Amino acid sequence: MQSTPSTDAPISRKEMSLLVSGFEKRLERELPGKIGPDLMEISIKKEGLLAAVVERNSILKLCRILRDNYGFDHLSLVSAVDMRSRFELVYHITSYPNYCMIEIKVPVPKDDPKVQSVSNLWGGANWHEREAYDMMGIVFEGHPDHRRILLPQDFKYFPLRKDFRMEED
Amino acid sequence: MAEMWINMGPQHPMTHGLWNLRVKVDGEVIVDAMPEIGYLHRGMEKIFENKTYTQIGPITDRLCYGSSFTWNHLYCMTVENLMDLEIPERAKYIRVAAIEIQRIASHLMWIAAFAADLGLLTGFLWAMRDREIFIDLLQALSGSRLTYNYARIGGVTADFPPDFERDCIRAVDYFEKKMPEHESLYDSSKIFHMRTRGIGVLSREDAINLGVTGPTLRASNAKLDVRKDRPYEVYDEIDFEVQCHTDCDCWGRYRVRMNEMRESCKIIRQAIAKMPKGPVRVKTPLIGPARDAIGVVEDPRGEGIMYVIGDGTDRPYRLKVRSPLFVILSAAKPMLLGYKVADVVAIMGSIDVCMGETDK
Amino acid sequence: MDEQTCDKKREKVSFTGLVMKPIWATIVQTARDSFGGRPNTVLYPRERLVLPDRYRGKHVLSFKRCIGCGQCVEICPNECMWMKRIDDPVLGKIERPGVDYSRCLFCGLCAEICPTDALLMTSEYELSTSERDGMRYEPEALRNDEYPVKEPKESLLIPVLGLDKCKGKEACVKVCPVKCIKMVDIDRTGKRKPEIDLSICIHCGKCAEACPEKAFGMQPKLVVMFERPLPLFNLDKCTGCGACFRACPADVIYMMEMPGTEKKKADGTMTKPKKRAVFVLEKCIGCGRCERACRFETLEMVPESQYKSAKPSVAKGPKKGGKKK
Amino acid sequence: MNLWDVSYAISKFLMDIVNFIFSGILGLIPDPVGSFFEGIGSWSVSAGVVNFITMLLEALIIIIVALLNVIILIWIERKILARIMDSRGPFYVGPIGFFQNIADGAKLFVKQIIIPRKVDKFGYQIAPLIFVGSSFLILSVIPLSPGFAVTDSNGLTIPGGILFAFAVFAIAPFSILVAGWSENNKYTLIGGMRSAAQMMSYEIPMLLTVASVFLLVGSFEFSDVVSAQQNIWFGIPLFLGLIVFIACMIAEVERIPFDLPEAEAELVEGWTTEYCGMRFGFFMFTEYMRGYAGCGIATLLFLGGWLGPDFIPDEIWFLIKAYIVFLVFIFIRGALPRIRTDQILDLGWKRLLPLAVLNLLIAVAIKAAGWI
Repeated sequence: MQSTPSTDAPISRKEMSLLVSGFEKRLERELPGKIGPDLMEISIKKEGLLAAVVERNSILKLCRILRDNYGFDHLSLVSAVDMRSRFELVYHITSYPNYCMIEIKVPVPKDDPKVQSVSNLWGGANWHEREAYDMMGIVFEGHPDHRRILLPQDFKYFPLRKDFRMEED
Repeated sequence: MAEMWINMGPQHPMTHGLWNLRVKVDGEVIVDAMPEIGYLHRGMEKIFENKTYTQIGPITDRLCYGSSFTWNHLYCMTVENLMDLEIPERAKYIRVAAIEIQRIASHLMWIAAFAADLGLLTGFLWAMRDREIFIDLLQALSGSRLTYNYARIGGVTADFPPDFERDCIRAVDYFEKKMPEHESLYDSSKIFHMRTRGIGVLSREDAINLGVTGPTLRASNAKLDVRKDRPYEVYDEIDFEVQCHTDCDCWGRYRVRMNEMRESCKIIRQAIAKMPKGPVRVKTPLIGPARDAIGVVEDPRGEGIMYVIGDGTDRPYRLKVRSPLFVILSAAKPMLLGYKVADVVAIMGSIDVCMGETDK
Repeated sequence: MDEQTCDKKREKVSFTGLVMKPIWATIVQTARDSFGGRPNTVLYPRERLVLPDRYRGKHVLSFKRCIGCGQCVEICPNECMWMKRIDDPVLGKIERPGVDYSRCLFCGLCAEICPTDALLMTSEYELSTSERDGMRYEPEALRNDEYPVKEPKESLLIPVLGLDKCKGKEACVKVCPVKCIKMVDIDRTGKRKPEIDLSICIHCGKCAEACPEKAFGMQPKLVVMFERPLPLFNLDKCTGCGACFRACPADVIYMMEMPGTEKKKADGTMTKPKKRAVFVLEKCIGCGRCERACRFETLEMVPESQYKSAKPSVAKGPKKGGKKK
Repeated sequence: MNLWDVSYAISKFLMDIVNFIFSGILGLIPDPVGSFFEGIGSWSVSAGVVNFITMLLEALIIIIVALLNVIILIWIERKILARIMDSRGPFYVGPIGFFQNIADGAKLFVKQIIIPRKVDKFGYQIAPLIFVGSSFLILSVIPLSPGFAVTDSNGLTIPGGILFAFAVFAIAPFSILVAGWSENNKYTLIGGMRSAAQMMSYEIPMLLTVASVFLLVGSFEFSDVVSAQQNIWFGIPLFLGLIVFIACMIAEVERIPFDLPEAEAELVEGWTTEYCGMRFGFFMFTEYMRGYAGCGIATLLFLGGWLGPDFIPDEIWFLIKAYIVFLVFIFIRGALPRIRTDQILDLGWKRLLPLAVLNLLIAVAIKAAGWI
């Protein structure tokens, strides 16, 4: 367990970077053992940014471990990408105590775009996942309020898919 | 009176921009709230996929009318990360100065809107008057009053105009002198205290779990600031304090923003003093490589993120925008429950709503 | 900690703070406005704000400086500009851009990319009209040849080769102090031309002095901070039609005869030799008009940074960059 | 020289003309009935008719003066508020923007009058009438000076004028509730409810402070109250009462910081949301009229009314004092944000009511000690 940053004891930039690099290495070392073969790839992209690829069945498990054991307490961003042959969900999760961000890519097949929702772990994921559904049509199982968010509820298409063409004028 | 749903918005004075807050009231007490957005959706992310990297620049300005330069800068920074472009040192300092000027302007617009929400039109006009000074600075710098389009991939458009440093310092001096005058309208007004103290409480744990960022998070007793934690540009060379407040309510948000403006003044002074001479721009590359990159900044409203995926052409394959308000608005319900209808304006005003970035 | 104590102090409101302190602040402001100065308002139709030089308002176009390259039209994010063909009594048949202000973003990219500082932005901002068509400004309406350039782009004097005069005597190569000039063969013409590496060039102008034919002239070239694509030429496909030569706004392209390509006509006379296009890329502004003019897919626009390593593709795939899909 | 005399002279003159027309000119026409026209002529100059016309004229004059005052007050408010906010206020219409209000009124007049389909038409149409009518009635008892007051032929004002004024003041919440209810809109409903709750809770401390004045004077007449202040204005011994009264009056006339019923940030335009055109204009105008009436009452009760050195006429003294009270209203509006509903009731019941009682006790003590 990581300690939460106390508001009155500022950490100097140098100490912080030491802390960060150690934390990243630890994460890279420990995570594959905890998740198993579903964690297809993990690497340090740069200081304070890890990249991982995980099977969609294990995303909830990975997220739970990250949140509970490693202090990843802030889900920054969930972006859905249409990679033409498949969808890809990219989670950016920040750890406030460790000044670290992890980028988790989850491939999702196009014919069955379903992923487990993480909005029970982080309340902030709620609208991100709704937006991913709205724009890309990825269904999140276990989402508390699974509706469209930006577009009208009766909209038929998923506009950020690559096969949705913009109207030429 | 039985419980009833009230639509606050999309056409309502409480909503800064177009959105709908449906609140269920029992008498005047809110028992349920349902924010609905999307009225201003312009399909920005789809537009980004169909424009070249250079053309996207001016469009990112339109993400937020309150702090357009931050978004423009965030976009340029993200694409520079993508292209591995090292920008000149002077450009970084200029960007920091401009971001902080923009932050003051944005916070001033917030205090203006907040005051107008609470029925204090004087505060609105005073804040707008002083905002004008910073807008003028940015106008002299970039040539436009609202959508600056000043950052470019590879630096900034142009160097400081003549005498700009002097004008900057003068504006900051003037503003620091005016700050107590602004505060006398709010700090020493009992009614303002009554309207903001203990209203819209969001605990530290809730705020972090709900993904709330920026001044709203810092008012919830969390000393977290991207500028300090994960410094970008040259923020690691600048000495400033992260402002936080222990009250977790509207009052805390107000105090955090006021103190942040003071810190911004400090940062502007330092950036101008430390600024080296040199070029301000390198050539903007035409194509981006086929990989992904992320840029994180501290927007005046929270943590702004852009995530870009290139595919080796001159257009991004995907450009995802994380707008802080999008997430903060999703936390509206926990903030609102149990308070009165009249508190809706105070609570929603205190998080600095900007629909442009929320609906994208 | 200082701010913290300040905040603590602020949190206590005294009895006078109930109404008196804010009211006192407003009274001070009123007195200051009424006796010590004037209100902050600008009485708009009577007074105007002073606008900075960089203000991005309505465009102004110098017909003389404009070369009609159309890069402004291409870079416009909102597609609000178009090129119009004009028959000018002095300048002849030219193409100049017009702006539709009902779509314009006033982002200033068009003025920034202009390679000759011909398109500028003025501080005129009163553009409202009662009709929708009134927002469409034809190039003639934007024309102002006398408008001064307030913040001219940085310009470099570069040696520009007039290929028609060059006889390949290599005087320039010998005289160059940084050895940035080297002679390259022009395929199938039997001639050579000097090529300048502008990244090394120190703009000394010695080559221009040394050239016996006065083929080199030192000409200013504005530095545009956007990387532009350069045309990559595939000689195998070139038919020598000269479309690119006519399309080029910057006089980069020369048509040269290729000896040995003459054919015998039926009546026994020899045809003229086939021509090919030759590019003097120092002057090139990367507008891509040659590529669009070419009907034989001879040209491919390649970004400057990749130009040296790029090879003309034999079977062209989907075009990359430069042109809209 | 007083209002009655002037009006009487005018009405007498008018009725003489009528008499001349009927008896003098039409009387020449041969008349089968007898002296029919002459009868009408002589009836028109009879005391009853002339008195009746005189009263109408009095009302007209009072209203015209009040309207002029209100226009000036609005203009002052806009100018001063603009100065508080570091801007100019109305500027282009008339000399330093003086006719801006008239231009705004003209604009409201020519607007289309829309009645939403789902409103309760009777309530929707009757509410402005009640609101405007009751507010104009207040003016009938407010004297600008001993001469400039509505009197009957004997020079007597309405008995119990102060009571009448407050009674009429209290009609408005009813009309606001009717308006808010009949507009069939959630915002207006909440606005109407708030207005009713607020006005009811503020009536009590206000009337208690007024009671302290009654206690000192022993009369319900404005003229008696003012003449009792010859030596000292009641605002000085009863300073607490003056503060409470002004706070309550701001709440009664629904100005910032107590303008909850029309809190534009949360309730759009409160109980006037669905009104448009001149109906809305009347509401707005009447708000200011009530403000003027409130200032007048405060002046009469606590600031010595028209009393003042002789070099300025009594009426002008009254107006100067009323304007100064209004200036206080303006600065309070410029400096304070809006209070919340529960807080306003809290303030009324828990703060102002005890203060008003305390003020009453002070008045009792003063009376018992015989200082006044």
